[in-house]
Amino acid sequence: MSTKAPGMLAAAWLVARKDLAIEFRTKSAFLSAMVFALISLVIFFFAWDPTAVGPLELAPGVLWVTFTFSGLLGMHRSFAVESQESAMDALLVSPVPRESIFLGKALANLCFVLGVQAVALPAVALFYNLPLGAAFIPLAGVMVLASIGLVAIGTLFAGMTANTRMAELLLPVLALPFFVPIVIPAAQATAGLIAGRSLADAWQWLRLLVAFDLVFAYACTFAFPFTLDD
Amino acid sequence: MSTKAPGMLAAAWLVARKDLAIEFRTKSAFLSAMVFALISLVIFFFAWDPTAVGPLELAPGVLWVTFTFSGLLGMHRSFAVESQESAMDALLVSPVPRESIFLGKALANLCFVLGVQAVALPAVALFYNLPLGAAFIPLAGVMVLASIGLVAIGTLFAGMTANTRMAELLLPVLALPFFVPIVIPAAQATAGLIAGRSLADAWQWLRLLVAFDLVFAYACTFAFPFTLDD
Amino acid sequence: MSTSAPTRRGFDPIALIAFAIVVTAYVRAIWFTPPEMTQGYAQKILYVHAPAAWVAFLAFGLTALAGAFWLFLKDPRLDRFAESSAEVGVIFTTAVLVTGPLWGKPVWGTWWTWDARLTGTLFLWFVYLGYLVLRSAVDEREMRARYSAILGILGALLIPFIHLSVYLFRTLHPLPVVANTSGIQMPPVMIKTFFLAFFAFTALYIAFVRVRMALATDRDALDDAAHGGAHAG
Amino acid sequence: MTTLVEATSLVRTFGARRAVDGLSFTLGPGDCLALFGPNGAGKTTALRLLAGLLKPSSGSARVAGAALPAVEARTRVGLISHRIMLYDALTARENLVFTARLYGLPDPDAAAQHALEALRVADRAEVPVRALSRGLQQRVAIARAIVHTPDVLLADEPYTGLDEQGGAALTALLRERRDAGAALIVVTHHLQEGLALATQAAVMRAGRFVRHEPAAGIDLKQYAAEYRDLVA
Amino acid sequence: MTTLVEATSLVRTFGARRAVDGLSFTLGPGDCLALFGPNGAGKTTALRLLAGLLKPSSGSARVAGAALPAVEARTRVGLISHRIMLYDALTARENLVFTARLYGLPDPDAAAQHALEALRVADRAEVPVRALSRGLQQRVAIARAIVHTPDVLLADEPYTGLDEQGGAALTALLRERRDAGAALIVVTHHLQEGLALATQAAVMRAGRFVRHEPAAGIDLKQYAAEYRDLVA
Ligand code: HEM
Ligand SMILES: Nc1ncnc2c1ncn2[C@@H]1O[C@H](COP(=O)(O)OP(=O)(O)OP(=O)(O)O)[C@@H](O)[C@H]1O
Ligand SMILES: Nc1ncnc2c1ncn2[C@@H]1O[C@H](COP(=O)(O)OP(=O)(O)OP(=O)(O)O)[C@@H](O)[C@H]1O
Ligand SMILES: [Mg+2]
Ligand SMILES: [Mg+2]
Repeated sequence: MSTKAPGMLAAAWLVARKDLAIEFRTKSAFLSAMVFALISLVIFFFAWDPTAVGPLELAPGVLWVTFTFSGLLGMHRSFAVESQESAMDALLVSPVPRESIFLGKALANLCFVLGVQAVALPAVALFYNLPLGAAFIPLAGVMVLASIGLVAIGTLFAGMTANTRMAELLLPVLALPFFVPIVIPAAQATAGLIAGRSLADAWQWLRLLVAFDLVFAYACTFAFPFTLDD
Repeated sequence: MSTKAPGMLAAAWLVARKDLAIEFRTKSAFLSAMVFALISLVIFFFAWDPTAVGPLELAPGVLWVTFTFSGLLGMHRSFAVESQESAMDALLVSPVPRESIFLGKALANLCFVLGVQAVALPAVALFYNLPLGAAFIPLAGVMVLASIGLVAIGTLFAGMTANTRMAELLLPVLALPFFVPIVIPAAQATAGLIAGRSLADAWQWLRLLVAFDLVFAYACTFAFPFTLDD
Repeated sequence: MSTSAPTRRGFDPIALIAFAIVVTAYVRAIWFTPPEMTQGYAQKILYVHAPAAWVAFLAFGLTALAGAFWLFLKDPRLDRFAESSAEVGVIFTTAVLVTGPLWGKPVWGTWWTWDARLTGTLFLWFVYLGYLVLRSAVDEREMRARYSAILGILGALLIPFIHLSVYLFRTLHPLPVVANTSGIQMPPVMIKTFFLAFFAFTALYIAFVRVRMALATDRDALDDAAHGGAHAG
Repeated sequence: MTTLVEATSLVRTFGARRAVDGLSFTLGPGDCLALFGPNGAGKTTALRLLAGLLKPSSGSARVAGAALPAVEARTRVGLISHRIMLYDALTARENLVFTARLYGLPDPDAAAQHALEALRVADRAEVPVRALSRGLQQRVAIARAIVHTPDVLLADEPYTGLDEQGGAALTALLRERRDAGAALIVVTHHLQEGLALATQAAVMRAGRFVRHEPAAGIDLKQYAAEYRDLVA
Repeated sequence: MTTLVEATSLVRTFGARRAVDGLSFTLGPGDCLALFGPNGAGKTTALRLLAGLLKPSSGSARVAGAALPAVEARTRVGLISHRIMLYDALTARENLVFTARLYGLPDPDAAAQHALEALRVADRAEVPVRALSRGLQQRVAIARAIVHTPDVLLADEPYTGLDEQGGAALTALLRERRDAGAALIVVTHHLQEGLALATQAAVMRAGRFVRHEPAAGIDLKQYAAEYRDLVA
């Protein structure tokens, strides 16, 4: 049959849509990610002594640690779903470019991570009595920038570890060191913003995030096909 | 053939040994659990602003949140390993009592959690410049007590969620609320101990932990068979 | 495949030479180089600490390079080199991380401080521990080589970012306890000893990697023979 | 004891679908039931009920005189299922020794070795199961199911993936078990394969036996023709 | 184009084990190769090499004129493997529509429906794949592999778990593909099943073809006897 295989971005979109469809098949997958994030926040809240540490100091750290761990969960899932009945093989024999698989998965993961953040941020503001107000838009920018880096790295390593016996453990071990240069600037920028400091103040951190995103989004997209060819 | 099925504890021991054997098949599973814990500690550190929050205030929370998350990973794994080729079915058709499966898994998980803690505690002491010294033995006691509760709850829910599509996400959602009454006393007792307060001071928290352990170790062991029969 | 039957054991000549240089360097460091004025004998740790750090960087750099070449040449020797170099690098980094605090306690009064360089070293150690864990988690030889090549390369990309972010982190909020690490002015005797120690450690690195590679070669060959390749790829 | 397997009005529903819909039959020592039926007929569900892996929605299953999932019953049942039920990180031998220990066999190593030899995989026993080909994995799965020489053996399409040698080893093993007084149920889509061993034959459709008779008088050709009409 | 499948000294090692050890053959339009061989012979590995899922250790595989894993080659290959390669949380139809989209078919829904009907699972198409019985899952897996009407179809024990109706549907489908000018490789342990369709027959052992010939003149009985000797 004379068919035309979809292009790189079209195929990526297909993969992302399929991943999200599976995610939302049980409407509760996303729900549980959010609940996970919320409960983590609560655990954090109670694990510290609020008389010793003020909420304003605690909040940025709590936010970013929560985002990091819930993000890891989501990314692990995104390849776990493929390997169960070797569905990944079906993607690999199809005419879809390898990069599309990566981009599609990364896109779905980005939606996932941003979705969780969209819920967790107001929750933190509520629990910790943060005055978000004006900081909201720049904060959203920080979250998007950081999420791109997190997702690029996380998706690549999730793909790599999916075929190993210890995926759940190995993924954080490999990915967390790479998350540090994301989490530090993100948490610092967040702290500055909620403390009401100026945007210019956050800028040096954001620059680092942007640089990281550029380098690793490319590097991971190019590296992904190498992880596959068996 | 006239065989005698092993007793409840003998069978539990068999299951635990098998789980640990799989875990250590590549000697690296445990290593990665430790590395995971170490990196989490450091990530926490960098997510906070250390000029605003002193290490002595940070340490107990960091410790217990790290234990909680790394423990969850280990417990998720312990049933994920069964469900891949339906190996759990083989356990269920065998004459092993259901409680033994639970106890065996819980025992293996306890080893895992305590092993991680044994590495993470000195690391926290080093990185956060904590003067452990005399607090060491009572701290170990707190960790064992809290781990029993964490493992009982975690193992039960890991078993329940293993057959669902969203095990990785559902497990934390179910387990974390139950972890709160463990983490709070544990973190409070830890804070007291490293601040050099007396053991008697920690006792009110420890009592809570002991009560929790007793109730939930029994409850989970008895509840486990009910989670199985399909 | 370029593996032969399990080969030579016994002492590697290069290891012997390296060992001799190390001994020379330390004899010189301990007896023939004067102690530093303010720090006293604690400063002798420098002759382990700094060269170990240098060799660790070298080792990780070569690991990344070997990985990059492996992706195109697929020569199993490159992978074995990357593995060996990473392992030796982790050992040397561990030496840095152990000698550093040992030195820091008398000099700074604290075991650890979150200074940019210290933290960077710690994360380097994490990245390459992860590298070794990844290697041990993948059975298939080809897949293992591929995965670790990629991780090695990404790790190399990561280092400047970790350095930058940690550096920025600290310059914004300098910790009062951080001592000045850069201002050690050394007399020429010390510098000569210092360079000898560097040379000694580099030789040691070469010797270690050689031994470790021979081990890897044997392991692959044994694996092939014993398991019919079940653990390999 | 004269009945080893006893199903009484066994029903199992999944939502609205009655996967097993009122099965009743008994098997005694030396009985081998060949169970045929189209895809989705409920054969696998029936076996899982008899193995105690599923609880019946109504009705009851007794094996070796005890109601499932009693330990006495489980000690004496063996199940070969669609899934291999092995730990793929462990070797074939490790899997079998573990199973033998679970059943409390006096000499687990010998039992494992014996089962591996019966299935002709002893020479690949030191390799992680994941590195075996499908047919070899199936052999190990069968070895696991019979390592404790069960009195009741439930085999769900056990010939899947086996080559001629493996199939012959399995047939010999099933025959040996049957002649030693065990009760067998063998699910298969190959009438000939099933009837070769069977003392009874049954056809399942939409959760029920639509035909059940002694195998002795069955003529393969005719049975095949009638089967085709029955399930069409 | 006259060759659709071309293997040239194909070798794939797993460590020291040479799972495929120097395979060379070509298939043209309308060729159907029945591939037999004992467990562990390397049949699955050979198909995975031809599908581009494994890289050869040496030698090369070309499909539809392009070296794997080129996109042009992959567009025209279909693979039925030991695993069902489906998302078990999605329904059969969702799986097929997704696949059809991946191949850029002009009307994914129609293609999915057509494939489902060819395998007779259209009536169970709205159920998550995990809730289907094994045979029904296998049907969906086959439908997935042929939804883009591949020019090269690699089928690894495709009859696994299928009942008579499913088997007949598969045979009809394979025959239709072959007659339409596709090249097929069918791996099976049932000589009769394989030879019914084949234009060529090959026996694999320890990674090589130990016998390879046109299927036309083959007498089943004799072939079976010789096969037994060959692989013993
Ligand atoms: C606590 C853990 C420590 C770690 C992880 C650490 C790490 C490192 C590293 C990575 C280097 C090589 C850097 C380079 O060449 O640019 C280095 C060099 C050096 N370190 Fe440390 N260090 C630690 C503690 C100390 C202490 C306590 C002192 C002494 C006060 C010290 C003094 C030096 C000196 C003098 C050099 C060589 C000079 C140079 O290259 O700048 N270090 N250390
Ligand atoms: N977990 C489940 N959830 C919902 N429906 C199920 C489930 N398991 C089985 N079914 C349905 O029950 C019916 C019987 O399934 P079963 O697996 O017993 O069939 P089978 O006779 O073994 O078929 P096959 O020959 O294909 O293996 C099928 O229609 C199937 O779709
Ligand atoms: N991932 C792997 N790692 C190591 N060895 C493997 C791997 N995959 C296959 N093998 C080995 O390669 C050989 C060929 O396996 P393959 O699956 O190709 O056999 P097959 O002919 O398909 O057998 P079957 O009829 O049992 O399906 C076997 O000995 C198998 O153990
Ligand atoms: Mg079935
Ligand atoms: Mg095969």
